[in-house]
Amino acid sequence: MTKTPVQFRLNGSDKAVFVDGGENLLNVLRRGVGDMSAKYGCGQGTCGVCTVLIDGEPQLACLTLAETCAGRSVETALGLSDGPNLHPLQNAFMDHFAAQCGFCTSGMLMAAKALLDRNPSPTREDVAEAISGNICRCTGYEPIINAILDAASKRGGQASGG
Amino acid sequence: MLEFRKEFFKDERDDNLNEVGQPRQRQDMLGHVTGRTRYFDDHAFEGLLHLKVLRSPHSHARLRSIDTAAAERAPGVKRVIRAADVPVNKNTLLSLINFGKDDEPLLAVDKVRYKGEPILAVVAESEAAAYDALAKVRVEYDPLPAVFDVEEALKPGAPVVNETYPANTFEYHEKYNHQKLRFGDVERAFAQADFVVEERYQMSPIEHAPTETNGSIAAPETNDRFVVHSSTQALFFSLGTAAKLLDVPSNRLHYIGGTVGGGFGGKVDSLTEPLSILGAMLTGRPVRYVLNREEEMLYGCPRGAERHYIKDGVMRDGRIVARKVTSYFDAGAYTRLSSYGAVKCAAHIPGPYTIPNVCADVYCVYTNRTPATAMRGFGITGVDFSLEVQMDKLAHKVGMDPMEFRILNAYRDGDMKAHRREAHNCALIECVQVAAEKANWPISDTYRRMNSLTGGGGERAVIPATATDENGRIGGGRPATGTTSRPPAPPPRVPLPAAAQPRAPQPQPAMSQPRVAPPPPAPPPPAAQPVKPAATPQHGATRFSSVFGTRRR
Amino acid sequence: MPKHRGRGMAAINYPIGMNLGGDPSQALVHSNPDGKFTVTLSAIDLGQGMKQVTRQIAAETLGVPIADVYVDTADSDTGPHDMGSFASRGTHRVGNAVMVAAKEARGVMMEAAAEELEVNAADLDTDGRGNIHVKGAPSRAISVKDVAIAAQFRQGKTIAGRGIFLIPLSEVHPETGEMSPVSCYAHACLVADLEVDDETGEVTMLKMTSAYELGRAINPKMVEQQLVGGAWMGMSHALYETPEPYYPDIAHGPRDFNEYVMPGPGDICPHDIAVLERPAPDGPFGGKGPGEMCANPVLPAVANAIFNAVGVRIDELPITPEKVLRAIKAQGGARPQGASGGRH
Amino acid sequence: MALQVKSFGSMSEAAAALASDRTARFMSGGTLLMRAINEGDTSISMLVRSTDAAYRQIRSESARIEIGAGARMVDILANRDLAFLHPAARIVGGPAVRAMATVGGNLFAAAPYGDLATALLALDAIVTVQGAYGSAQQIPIEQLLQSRDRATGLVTSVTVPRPASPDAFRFRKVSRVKPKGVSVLSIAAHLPLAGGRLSNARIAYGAMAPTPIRARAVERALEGRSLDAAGIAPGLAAATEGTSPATDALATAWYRREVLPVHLRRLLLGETG
Repeated sequence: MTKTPVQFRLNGSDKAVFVDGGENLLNVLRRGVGDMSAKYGCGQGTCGVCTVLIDGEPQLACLTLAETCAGRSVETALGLSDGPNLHPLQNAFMDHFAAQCGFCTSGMLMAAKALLDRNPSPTREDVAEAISGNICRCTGYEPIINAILDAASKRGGQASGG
Repeated sequence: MLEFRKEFFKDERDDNLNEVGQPRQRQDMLGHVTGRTRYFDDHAFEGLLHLKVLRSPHSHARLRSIDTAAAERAPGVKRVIRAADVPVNKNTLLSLINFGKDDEPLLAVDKVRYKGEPILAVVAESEAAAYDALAKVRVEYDPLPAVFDVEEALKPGAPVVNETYPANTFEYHEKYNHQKLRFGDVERAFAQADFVVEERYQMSPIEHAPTETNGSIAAPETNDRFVVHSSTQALFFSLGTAAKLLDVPSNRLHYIGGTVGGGFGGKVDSLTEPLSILGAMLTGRPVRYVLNREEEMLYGCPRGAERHYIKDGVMRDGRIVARKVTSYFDAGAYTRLSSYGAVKCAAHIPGPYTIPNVCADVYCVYTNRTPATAMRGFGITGVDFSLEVQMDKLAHKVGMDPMEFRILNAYRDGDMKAHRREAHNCALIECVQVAAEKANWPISDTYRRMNSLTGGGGERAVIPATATDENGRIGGGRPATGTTSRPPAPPPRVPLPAAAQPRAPQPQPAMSQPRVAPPPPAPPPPAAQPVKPAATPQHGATRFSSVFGTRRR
Repeated sequence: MPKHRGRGMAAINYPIGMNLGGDPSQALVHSNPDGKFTVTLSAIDLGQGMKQVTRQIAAETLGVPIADVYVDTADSDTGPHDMGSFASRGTHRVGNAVMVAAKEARGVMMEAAAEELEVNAADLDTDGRGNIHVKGAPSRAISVKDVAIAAQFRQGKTIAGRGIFLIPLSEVHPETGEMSPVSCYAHACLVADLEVDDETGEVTMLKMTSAYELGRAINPKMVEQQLVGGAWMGMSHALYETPEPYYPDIAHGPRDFNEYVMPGPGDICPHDIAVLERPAPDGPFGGKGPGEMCANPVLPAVANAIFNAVGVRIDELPITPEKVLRAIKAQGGARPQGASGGRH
Repeated sequence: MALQVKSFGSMSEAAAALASDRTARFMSGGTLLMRAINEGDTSISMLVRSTDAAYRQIRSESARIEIGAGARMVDILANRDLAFLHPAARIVGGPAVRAMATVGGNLFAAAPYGDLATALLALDAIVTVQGAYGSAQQIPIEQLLQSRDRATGLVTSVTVPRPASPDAFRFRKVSRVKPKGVSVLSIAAHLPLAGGRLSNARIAYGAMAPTPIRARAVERALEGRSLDAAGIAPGLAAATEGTSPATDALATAWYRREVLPVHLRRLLLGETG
C-alpha cells in the first residue's frame, strides 16, 4: 500500500517518516521513530497517557492523524529535560513521589507543561482541570497536583526551562 | 498529610536503622519522570506481527461451525490460530500449585461460556489488517440459556456453565460444594442472644483498569527459545502456565518483565502470553498481543462480585456472641483464582473480633460472565465492607458508640481465632483509638485505656465445643468426578501433651465466653468443653507438589 | 437545605501474604569487583515499589549505603523464582528472601574483612557508610571496596548469597476450616466525613481521617503513596466504579474511561493519616505490607457515613447517586441520624 | 485495504469527495473518527480532510457570530466575543480533547456527548451545510440535529445570534466525575427578560434524548413568568415532557428524569450545588 512521507520536528530535531493511511501519531512516535515515552492506554482519547504537545498545545497522539503533523513541532517527555538538567516539573514529581507505576507520568508531565507554559501561577483548581484528561490509577492525584503547584511556585520568575 | 506515631509499640522496634525506615527516593523514579522506564511494549522488533482474537458475542452458546477461509486470505494475514493449534487446550491457573481441576480452554472448543470468550486468533502485519480479517470470519452459534445470578446458578435445573463442575460450584476437599468454617455453636448462641441481626450485602465486579492494558510480545530467540516481554504480575506463574498450555519445557521460555504499568491483580491470569508465544511459534516472527481498552474493561478478568449474608447474635452490653456468614463468590465462567479467594475469605471471618461462636459457608459459584480473578484485597475487601457495615448496624441496635463497640469486641493478643490459631501482634484497638483521637471522635476513658496486649488469652484462648455438619456434600458422598483436586485431608489431630491441658472444663452455655466486658467487668465464666487446638499445623499426607506443576504435565 | 453531612467509621485487619502460605520467594545478592551490590530477583514491581523496598532491606542487612545497592528484576534466566506480586506479599516474602541472601553475602564479606584486618569476624561491624571496622575501634577499619577487591582477587572468595523464604503450605480442615492463613496482619481504622444531596443522591467526600498499623515502614514515603492512592481506590470502589452497573445484568458495561467512572482530580478530599508500627515477628525488620488493605476500610466507612447523613442503608456497591436517591424517596425523605462521633 | 486520506483546499471539493464514496468519512477534529479506526472499524476506507482556512475561522458581526465548523473548543475559549459559550466549551473533554474537538464534530457526537451542540441549540444557531453540488444551505440547528443520521453534505459553519445579555445564557452540566466527566445530563437556557418577565425563553437538554432537544413544554410554561420560585413552578412541572433519556453506564433513564427538574430549578434560580 502506498505510504505518505511526513516531516515534523520532534523535541527540537527534524524527523522524516513514511506513514500508512489512517496511521496515528502515537504509532509513528513509538514504532516509526522509536520514542517510547508516549504510551498506549486506550486508543479512545479517554486516558491521556499518550498526551504530547503539538505546537505547544496538549493533544492525544492516539487520536491525531499522523499526516496532520507535517511541518509541526511535537514535544514528548523525552524532550522535557534541558540536556542532563531535569525540567522543574520532573524535579517536582520526584520530590513529591508523584509516580508509582509511572505509566501515566509522561502524559501528566506534558499536560502540566502545557498548563505552566500558559499559566505560570495556576490555582489548585487550574491544576485539577489541566490533568482532568489524564487518568492515574495508583497515586490518587494528590501528589501529582502538589508537584505541579510546587513546580509552578519554583519556576515563578525564571524563563520556562526545557 | 501523614504522621508517624512512634510512641506505639516502641519497645518492639529498634528505630535507629541506617536505610530501613528512611524516605529514600525510588530506584525507578528517574526513569518515570524522563519517560525512559521500559514496559513490555517499549521493545522494537523488526517484522513485528500483531495478534487479535475473535470474541464470542454470546454469553452461552454452542459453536456449530467456524469458517476462516476468507480471513486466511485477507491481506496482511500471516496465520489464523484455531483451538486445534493449542497443544494443551485446557488448564486452570492454580493447577500450578495443585489446586482445582483444569476447566478452561485457551481457545473455545465446542462451547462459549461468557460474552467475549476467545474463539480464534488472527496474526497479521498490522492491527488494522487483523481487525479486517476478524470481520471476515463466519461463526454459527447455537445460543444456550445463560445464568448470571450466583444463587440462581445453584438452583436445580440451572444451566450448567462449566462442565468440569456440573453443580456450578467449585468442589472443596472433594467433599463439599463450599468451604466451611465451624467454631462453637452459633445456633445455640443465637437462641440466647438479646438481639439477632441478619443482613445481605452485595459487591458488584470491579475492573482493575490499569493504565497499561494486559499485553505481551513473544519472539523467537536463539537456540529454539522464545523471549517473552510480558506485563505479568507473576513472572514464573505466567511462564509455567504458558509452558503447560504450549507443552514446552519451561526453560525454552525466557520471560522478561518486572516493570508493569499498574496490575492491581488484573495481570496474574496470563491473558495474552500463551497466544503471543504460540503466534511466534507458528509464524517464526515476533508477535505482539495487547488487549485494547474495551477488551480490558469487559473481557479482561475483573474482581469477582461477592454476595454476603451475615447473621449476628449480640448481647445488650455489646458483646457479639455469634456470627454466621454465608458468602457467594461469583467466579464467572471459569475457576481461575476464585476458588482460592473463597478460602481466603473463610479464613478472614469473623473479622478482627473475638466471637465465641462462628460459622461460615463460602461458595465459589460459576455464572456466564467474564471469569473473575484476584484484585487488591482479594477475598477480603468485599467481606470487610459487609462486616463493618454490619458492625455499624449492631452498634446502632445496642445503642453503643461505634468506636467503643469495635474496641469492646476487638481481638487481643492470645485470643483464639475462628480458624483455630492464636492471635498475636494485634493492633486493632490502637488504630481505633488513634483514628478517634485524630477525628475528634470522643470515646470514654475506659476504652481509651484498653490495648491489644492485655485482656486477651486465658479463657478466650480455648476452642469451644463445635457443631460440625455434612451439608453441601458433593453428590451425597460420591467422590468428585475427574482428577483429584486436593490431597486427602490430614489425619485427626494429635491431642496436646498433658501439661498444656486447660483445667477441667465445666458445662457452660456456649455463648458466655469471658469477655473484656464493658464497665463494671462481668465475672469471667470458664469456656465450654474445649477441643484440643493443634500445637502446629499437621501436614500428614500433604506432599507439597512442585510449584510448577511439572508433576502434572 | 438539601445537603446533609455525615460521618462513619470502620476498622479492619488484613492478612499479609498468600493465604495458607506455600508461596516461596527467592533472591540472589552479589558484589561486583569493588563492593557494589546487585540484588537479582524475578519479583515484579507494578508500582508498589518492590525494587526500592528490597533495595533498602538488602542495604540494611549488608550494612552498606543505599547508593551501593541496585535491584535487577525480572528476567527468568537470571532471577530465581518468586511466586508473584499479589496478596501484599512483596515486602514480607521477597523482603525476607533478600535478607537471607544478603546475610550470606555479608558473612563472606565480614570473613574477608577479618582476614584483611587479622581479627575475628565476630569483632567486626559495618558503619553503613561503606566501611568495616573493629567494634569499639572505628579507626581500625577497611572500606567495603578494599574488602571486595581483596576477597575476589587475593582470597578467592565470592561475596554473594542466595535466599529463599517459604511459609510451609497450611492444610485446611474440611469440616472445621482450621488452617494457618498467614503469619501476621496489618490493621486500620478510618473515619469518613461526607455530604449527601438529598435531591439528587450525589455524595461528596469532605475528609478522611485514619490510623494504619503496617508493621515496620520500610520506606515512609512509599507507605504514604500506598495509603493515599489506596484510599482513593477505596472511595472509587465505594461510590463510583463497576464494569457491571446493573449487576447481575451484564448490560451497559463501560467500554472506556469515560464510562468507567472513578473519582477525578476534582473529587479528592484531604486525608489525615497516622501510621503505627507493630513489627511483624517474622517480617523483614518487622515489615508487613500496606499495598492492599489501605483501600478496604474506606468502603464501609463511606456507607456508614451515608447512613449517618440521611438515614439510608445502601448495602450494594457501588453506592451510586441513584441508589441513594431511591432509598431517600422510599423512606419519604432524608432522616439525618444526628451528630455522631463528635462530627463538627 | 489500507485507509486513503485525501485533503481538499475548499469545502465544496471536500463535500463532493464525501458524496462520491459511501465508505468515506470527513475527518474534522478526529476524536470520533480516529477512535473508530483505532478500535478496528473496517467500514471506513477513505478520510476526507479540508485545509480551507475559512473552515476554522470565527467571524464576529453585530448581531451574530459565525463559527467555522473546524473551530476547536480552545479556539472558542480564546475568543472573547464567544464568552457566553465558554461555560459549555470549557467542559467538553479534557484540555487535550478541547485542543482537537471541533464545533462541527460536536454536532454529530452521540448522546450522552454533545454538550456544545446543546448550548448552540438553546441559542437557536443556524448551520451552514455544503452539499455535493450547488451552493451551501442554511438550516436551523434543531433540524440538523434531528436529521443528522441521514444528513448528507458537510457542515461548514455555525452561526450564533448573540444572547440578549451576558447573563441571559446559562449552561449547566451534571456529571459524576469532577472536573471532567461525561454528562448524566446538561441544560442550556437562553432567558431574555422583558420587564422582569421571561419572553421567548429557549431551553435545551443534553443526554435526555438520542440528540440534544429543545424543552418546548417548559418554554411554553415559562412564557411571561417571573424568574423566581413561584414563576418557574409550571416550567418545572413540565420539565420531563418530550424527553427519552437512555440508560447507560452512568445513569438510568429513571434517574435522569428524576433529577432533571431539580437541576432545571437550580439553573433557573441560579442555585449552587
